[in-house]
Amino acid sequence: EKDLTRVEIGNGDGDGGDGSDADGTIETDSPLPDDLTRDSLELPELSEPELARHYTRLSQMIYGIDSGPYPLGSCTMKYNPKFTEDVAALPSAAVHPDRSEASVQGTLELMYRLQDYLGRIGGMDAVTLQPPAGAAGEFVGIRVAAAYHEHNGEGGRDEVIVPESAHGTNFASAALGGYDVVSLPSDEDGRVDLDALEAALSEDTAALMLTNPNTLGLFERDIAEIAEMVHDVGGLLYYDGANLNALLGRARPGDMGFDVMHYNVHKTFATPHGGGGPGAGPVGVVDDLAPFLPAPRVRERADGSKANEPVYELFEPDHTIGKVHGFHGNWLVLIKAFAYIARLGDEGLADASASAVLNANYLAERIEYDVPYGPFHHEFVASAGEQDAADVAKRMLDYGVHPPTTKWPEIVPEALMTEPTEVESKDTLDRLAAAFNAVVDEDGETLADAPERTAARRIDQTSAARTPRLSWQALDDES
Amino acid sequence: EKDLTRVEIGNGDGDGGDGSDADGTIETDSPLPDDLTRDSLELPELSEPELARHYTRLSQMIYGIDSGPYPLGSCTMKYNPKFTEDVAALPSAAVHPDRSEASVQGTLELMYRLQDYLGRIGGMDAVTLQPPAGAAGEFVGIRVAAAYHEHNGEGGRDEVIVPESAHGTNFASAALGGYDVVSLPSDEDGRVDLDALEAALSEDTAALMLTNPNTLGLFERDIAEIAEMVHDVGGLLYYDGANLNALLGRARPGDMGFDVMHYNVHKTFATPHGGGGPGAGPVGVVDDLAPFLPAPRVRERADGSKANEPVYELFEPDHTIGKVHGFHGNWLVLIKAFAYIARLGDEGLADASASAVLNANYLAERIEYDVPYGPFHHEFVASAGEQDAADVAKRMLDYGVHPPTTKWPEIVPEALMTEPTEVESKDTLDRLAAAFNAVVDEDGETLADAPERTAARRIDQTSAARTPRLSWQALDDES
Amino acid sequence: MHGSHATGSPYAPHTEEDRSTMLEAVDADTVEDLFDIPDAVRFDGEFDIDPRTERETRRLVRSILGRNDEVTELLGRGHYGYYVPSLVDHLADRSEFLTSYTQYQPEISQGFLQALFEYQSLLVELTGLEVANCSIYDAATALGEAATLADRVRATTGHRVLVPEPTLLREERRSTLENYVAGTDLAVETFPVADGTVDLAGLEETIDEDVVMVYAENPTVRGAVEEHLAEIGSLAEEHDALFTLGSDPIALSLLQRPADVGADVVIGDASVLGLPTSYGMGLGLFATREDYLRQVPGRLVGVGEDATDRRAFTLTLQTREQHIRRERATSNICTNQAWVALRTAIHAAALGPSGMVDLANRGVTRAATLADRVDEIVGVQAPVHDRHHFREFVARVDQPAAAIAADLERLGFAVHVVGEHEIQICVAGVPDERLDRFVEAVEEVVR
Amino acid sequence: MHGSHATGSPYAPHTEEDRSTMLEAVDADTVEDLFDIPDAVRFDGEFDIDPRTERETRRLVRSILGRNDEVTELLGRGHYGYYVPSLVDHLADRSEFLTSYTQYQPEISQGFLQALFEYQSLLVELTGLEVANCSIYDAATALGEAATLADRVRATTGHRVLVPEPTLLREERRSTLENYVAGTDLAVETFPVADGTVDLAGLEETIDEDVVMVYAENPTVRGAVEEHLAEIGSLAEEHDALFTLGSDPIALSLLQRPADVGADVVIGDASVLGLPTSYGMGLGLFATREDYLRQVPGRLVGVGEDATDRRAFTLTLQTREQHIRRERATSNICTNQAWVALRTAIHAAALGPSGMVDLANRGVTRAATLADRVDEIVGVQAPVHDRHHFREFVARVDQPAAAIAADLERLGFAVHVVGEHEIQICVAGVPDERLDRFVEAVEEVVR
Repeated sequence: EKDLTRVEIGNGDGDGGDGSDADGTIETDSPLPDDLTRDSLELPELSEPELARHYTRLSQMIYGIDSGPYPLGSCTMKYNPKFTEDVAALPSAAVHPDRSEASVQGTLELMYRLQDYLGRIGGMDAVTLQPPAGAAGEFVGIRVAAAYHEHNGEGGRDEVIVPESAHGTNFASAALGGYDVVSLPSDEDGRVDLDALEAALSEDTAALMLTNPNTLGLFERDIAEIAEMVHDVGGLLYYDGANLNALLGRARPGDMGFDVMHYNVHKTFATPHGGGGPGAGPVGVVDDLAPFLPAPRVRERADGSKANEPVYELFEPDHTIGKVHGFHGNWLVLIKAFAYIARLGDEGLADASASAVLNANYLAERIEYDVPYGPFHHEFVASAGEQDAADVAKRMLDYGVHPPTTKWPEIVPEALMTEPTEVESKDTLDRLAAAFNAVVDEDGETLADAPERTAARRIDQTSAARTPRLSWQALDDES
Repeated sequence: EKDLTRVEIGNGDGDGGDGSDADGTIETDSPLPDDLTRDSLELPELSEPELARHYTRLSQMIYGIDSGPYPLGSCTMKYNPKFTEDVAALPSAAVHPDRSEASVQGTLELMYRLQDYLGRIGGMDAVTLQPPAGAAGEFVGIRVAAAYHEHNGEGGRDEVIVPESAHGTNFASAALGGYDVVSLPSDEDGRVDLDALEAALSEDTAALMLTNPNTLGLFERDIAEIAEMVHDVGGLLYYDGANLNALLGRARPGDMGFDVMHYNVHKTFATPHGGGGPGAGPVGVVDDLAPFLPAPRVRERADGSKANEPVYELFEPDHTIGKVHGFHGNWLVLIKAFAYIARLGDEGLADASASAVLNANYLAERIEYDVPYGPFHHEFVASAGEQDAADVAKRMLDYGVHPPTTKWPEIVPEALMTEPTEVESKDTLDRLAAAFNAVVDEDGETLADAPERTAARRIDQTSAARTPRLSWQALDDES
Repeated sequence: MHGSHATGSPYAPHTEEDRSTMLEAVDADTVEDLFDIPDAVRFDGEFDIDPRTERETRRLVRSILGRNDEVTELLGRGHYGYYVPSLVDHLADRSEFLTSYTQYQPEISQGFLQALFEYQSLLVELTGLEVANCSIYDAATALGEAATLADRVRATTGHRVLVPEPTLLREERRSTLENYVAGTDLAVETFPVADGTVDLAGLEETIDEDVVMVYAENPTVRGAVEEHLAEIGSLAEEHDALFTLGSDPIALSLLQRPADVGADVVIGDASVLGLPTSYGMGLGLFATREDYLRQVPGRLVGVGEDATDRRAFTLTLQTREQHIRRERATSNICTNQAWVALRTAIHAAALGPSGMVDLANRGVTRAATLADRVDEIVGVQAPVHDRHHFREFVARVDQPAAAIAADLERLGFAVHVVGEHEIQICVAGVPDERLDRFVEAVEEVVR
Repeated sequence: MHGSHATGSPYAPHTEEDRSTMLEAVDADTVEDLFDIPDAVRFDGEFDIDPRTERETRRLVRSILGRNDEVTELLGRGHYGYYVPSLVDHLADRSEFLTSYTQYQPEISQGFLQALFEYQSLLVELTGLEVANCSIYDAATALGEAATLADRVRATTGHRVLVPEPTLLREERRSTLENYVAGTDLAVETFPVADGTVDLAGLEETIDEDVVMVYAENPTVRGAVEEHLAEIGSLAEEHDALFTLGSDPIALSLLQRPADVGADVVIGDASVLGLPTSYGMGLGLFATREDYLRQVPGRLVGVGEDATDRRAFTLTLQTREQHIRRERATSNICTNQAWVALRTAIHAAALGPSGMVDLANRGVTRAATLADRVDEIVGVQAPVHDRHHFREFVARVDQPAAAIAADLERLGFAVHVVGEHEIQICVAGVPDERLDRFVEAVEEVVR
């Protein structure tokens, strides 16, 4: 499986070749003295054809969005348009982050335009593109809120309220920011319990983090009142952008009273998930919070244009929290998001949400599992009832589809959190529903044995975690 | 499987929109009068995500060179370097064939350089890049030979001699050129039978077509004598480039006395086979034949250079046979071939042949099937003996490898014509040998039932040919 | 890139150790010992081709091709630069498609076979003919193959192949056709044309029982829509000649269906969908009537059943082909343009039928609009022909056409010179704002 | 592109008929009826973003990015432009890799899990530490995570995090670190540096029992090879502080192995392999000792068995993570840089160990050679530091550095300005002939 080549590193005479890439020689004798180098390096040495086969084979053991439906609730696994890869691969996109502003006007312009697009879509006044993922965006929001309160002499606020059905990152991001997390229960309709909120809010409240529609796919109808309540105690309202795909062109966080939000471009704006990133989590804020955003941001230069083209520059917001990434975030991902938005425009974006909502409702109607609550927007949470939701998911693999997110939110027992997105056709939805409906009647043993038609069978997580083997080296040590 | 959309084509008011690609409307009302248009068009209408899945799924049902070894004798299925795709995709490569010569100097320079490379590699004086495939190259060779003889007042020569073990295209190309094909038997060592050749040669001989090493992988040791014999009767010697991968840097057709040859760039120079093309079959000739090559060719302009760069131009050889392709052949394929040669250089090309020959010999040694003749160069032909070679091939599929070419050349009973190429590692060759050796002991029934582990099982060719159904429409008509 | 083999082929994997082991196994001291080449024909020189790193090679090609000028091409005449959706590249570049061989082992090639089957089906719908092969090299060679097919299927002893006069048939197609029929008794002759299309009366005078095939194109190479296809078809039929029609998938999406006008064979370049401009690289479209099925050149994908009676795709009727029939094959073609056919099929699928019809209609409208606009310029008359035009048209210029074209090229626009005072202009793939700038450029150069 | 949906999302497939059927099924008249949004917060405005065709969008982006000047970048300082083999793009762009989700269903994700497992194994060999996660965002955030890990694993009540003075730590990393520790009791403080590396005596004076972590880099951001790593490690150990070392996979291929110098954590940017320059987009490398396994941030791929006892890969120890542990997770990270890690793994595999060592050695040799050459120019002294250099070095210029850099930029070369009279020059990824021209350019601008 691994044919390791051990390269010994010696200390040569120090002239070390002429540095040409093409002289056809390999230097393993180092111009550095021995005490500054390692002794050897031992790794596989394979030819290009062998590598091509290795990774091609690995790719064949992965289910991607081009393999079939991928209805992971809250993940918005929508089709990733191929052309966005092409624009991100343009040679002109490959620039070093320390280039002078004058020489990367193209990059700055694209960033400026994307800031602007996102601001319009979210109803926000200022946007930073720096956070490299959704959770990083949350953390920026938390840090911005903290800096804002501090600036206003309210640094004592030490609580962030998070609904119990929220993404785990909300809790973790607030905690990373140093806040105590106050968990907020849902009401019987699956929405924010206003009485509980009232009870949770206080002068200690730094912020309430919400997503809307919430993780049940329900719109928080009382959002205006919620915003007022939070603002009344001096808190800020944070919008988790994970579910923004439900609202494009129909409602904007800024209009609902949110002060700060992040966008998941790898969800709403169709940049690929890449097996777990890179994503990007730009953050938008209302004017009051803009001075606290991370530095640098991009703006058009006030002192006019060059050759009739506007000139862009980086600037540091007055009370910036500083940086949350070594450079400018996941630039190549941002290009793809910009291209997606520019391609769809108002009508395309609005249609994306419309189709996503229609698809979720249609699928909810078609499946035989119980689907509590409603009406739904982009997703719904079915209950596996007496079945184990994780087993249901494994069994769905046998029917050739990707299963929904399971066991979360816990408000629904044995949750099957399902978000088909707008890209699925009616035929595919019917096929997906058929998979749900095939499993609904199956017995526990069948489910526990699933999957049986996949390359790997059910993997024992417990034993894998009990004896962690996290590298080839660890496996070799065993044998 | 097909959800057909029928688009009715009417005759609109004739203004037909503003021609913008972006106005978001679709015109099916034509500005043309009804009598110039068809009534309707009925084809599948799928979204981009659906198409991505369709073709991704299809790709998963194909064995490519990145899937594993592909030892098809005479096909030289070597690894296709990825970077050659990038250079062929350069925007600057996308030019129209009717561009002025001055504005496509880059294209002309690349063609000129490739002509030059190929000339050096084959030992030929002049090269045309026009033939779009190996068989097209053969046809050019035949036509050039005909034109040459005609020009010399020897148009009466009406025979082309082809060894019985030759590729089918040799026979067909000669026949397409209007020649009678004289089949030449092999001697007991698997090489050209000089007596038979002597008998076949006459004043009617226009040419002898040979490949060297021949399809058994054997070098025609008497090639100098063969050339002399052919030339003595006034015939020309044609080199089929299919097996050139065996000789790079070790021997050149031009030095052996060949007058005209084609190069299979999709074999020797690693351009991808693409499931059956596009290939390219440049043709090289000695000086005497150069005036007859297809038009246009590329040359450096005699009247000097522009800004220190040479200037290239197209020209028509004096007695050109004209054209064998509407434009300049498979241009994008030629770029890949150029890049491959430029990457490898002398040493790389020589090593490719060395490794290809070593691999063939090693594999021949490792397999338990009888391998008559020898010594081998890049390929060998094993005999399946009592087994049916085609069945052996089907059974090898079950062992996860691609089988060799079968039942040809007929000189070896139940031939397994095997060419591993230089890209296979020793490990892969051992695995391939193991597949051969697993099959060698299996019984006829097992073989006849093979393959059993593939997506499709053995396909009944006879019934498919008896009732040809060559389109979805034909299938629909049946049902 | 691959460390230890930097001095050999970067794509050959052997380490020195492997090589020794293998040499030992074959009982040889060195690899050179394996080469059974007499000294007299051994090559001990050098090619003088320097090896390069991958990066250097990429830079070399980029630098060479960088000498091509960036020009807006208003060029057509059989090769077009329609926009190819990114999807086509990404799907067709999957290595399973790109690197596989011809589907002689159908059990592990079902995906490619299905794609080619769908390509054939596309052509069946477009042409209305029952049989389409899964590719010829290009339109010119397809025309050659059509003539040899006509020669084979024609019962009589006719030997004339009629094609349009040079103004309506590219010299390259004619020349390729001549080469294809050089080994037969066929002779290529012309019939007259008039105002950018076939001169029907002239054809009627030219045709006789000795004609085996009549060839015409729609649209014609000068961009005119042929108005008398059915009459041409009837004339051919009356004289027992095959009617071969040249076209392409975009034109066929809108213009008269070949089967409806009596076409026996349709040829053309299908890569108008699927490829960008590529210096003439193409995809020969070849469709014909079921009657001639067993005389078709090239590969055919058919449907059969596997051992479990499930539907499966396979190359079929291979006994027509060179690897079996040798000198009696229907063609010498072996490697064809399969991967381009795949690209064409994907591009067509990406457009869908409404997209294809729309693209065709826009070609008509935009050409007409552009002709009107340049016609308004003093010193230019367009279109020259009193015909409907598809995607391109000929304009008359008062000044010498070559000079006008050279001036336009300096301004960044390429057009065809098709007569001393004629240029030809094609709108395919040219964005609207470029057309606007082109009109300005024409105004400037004729001033 | 997709005909009948040209006015909606081009990636949403419904025909009008589908839409009607589906609406009927959900008992709604229009899609708008499904939106349960109170009027008060309904948005009935427009974004004013025009839709574009795919082609127009590509041209738009190309046109915007076309405003970037083409410059030879002699830039480094934590982000490098090594050549990425074409193989990396072609394999990583396979849609199964690119479009899949995090591997929460390992049974259908074995390929990606194995690739990440191999990435972890690469880092284990490079660092000599037992545990590597399968990515953090970048080096700066990895540094932040290292500090919070130090905070968690340190038994005592220490609160000081020691980092180098600003000349040897990029402000961006320092600032990101400050944000990561803002919610803790940790305070970031500096220790002195001397001649481009750590001032060991100064560090000794600064460190005490209150220190939880010492951070140093090798090579330093000014390109110097740190000569006292083992001593730094010992100092940290003596004071019960973690030693966190910043580096990258190419440097680690050659320079001292972190485990050998007492490093407890290694962070850095691994995308030095796998990505071209990408305006700072990175791949946070994070490796540590097995002792701290259960405090590691981010995802880990482990090996387990499936129900048939065959080896299988899976995400493991997920109870550390936010989706299970919520506010008590080891990090808030969820989406990370998995696909970049894949690219890094492929690039490393393409180089192989000898290729990696060679690349590293060339970085040393070529930097030294270039320093010698510019040092010969009157008005330039290089390198400033009397150290071995890795891939980059600082040069002193007599004239103001900003002016020199601006002049060089006009000649097509970008360098860093790192002091009033200091520029920094990096050879990584710059072909030799460009370096020749760079030397000429320096000669010209200092004249």
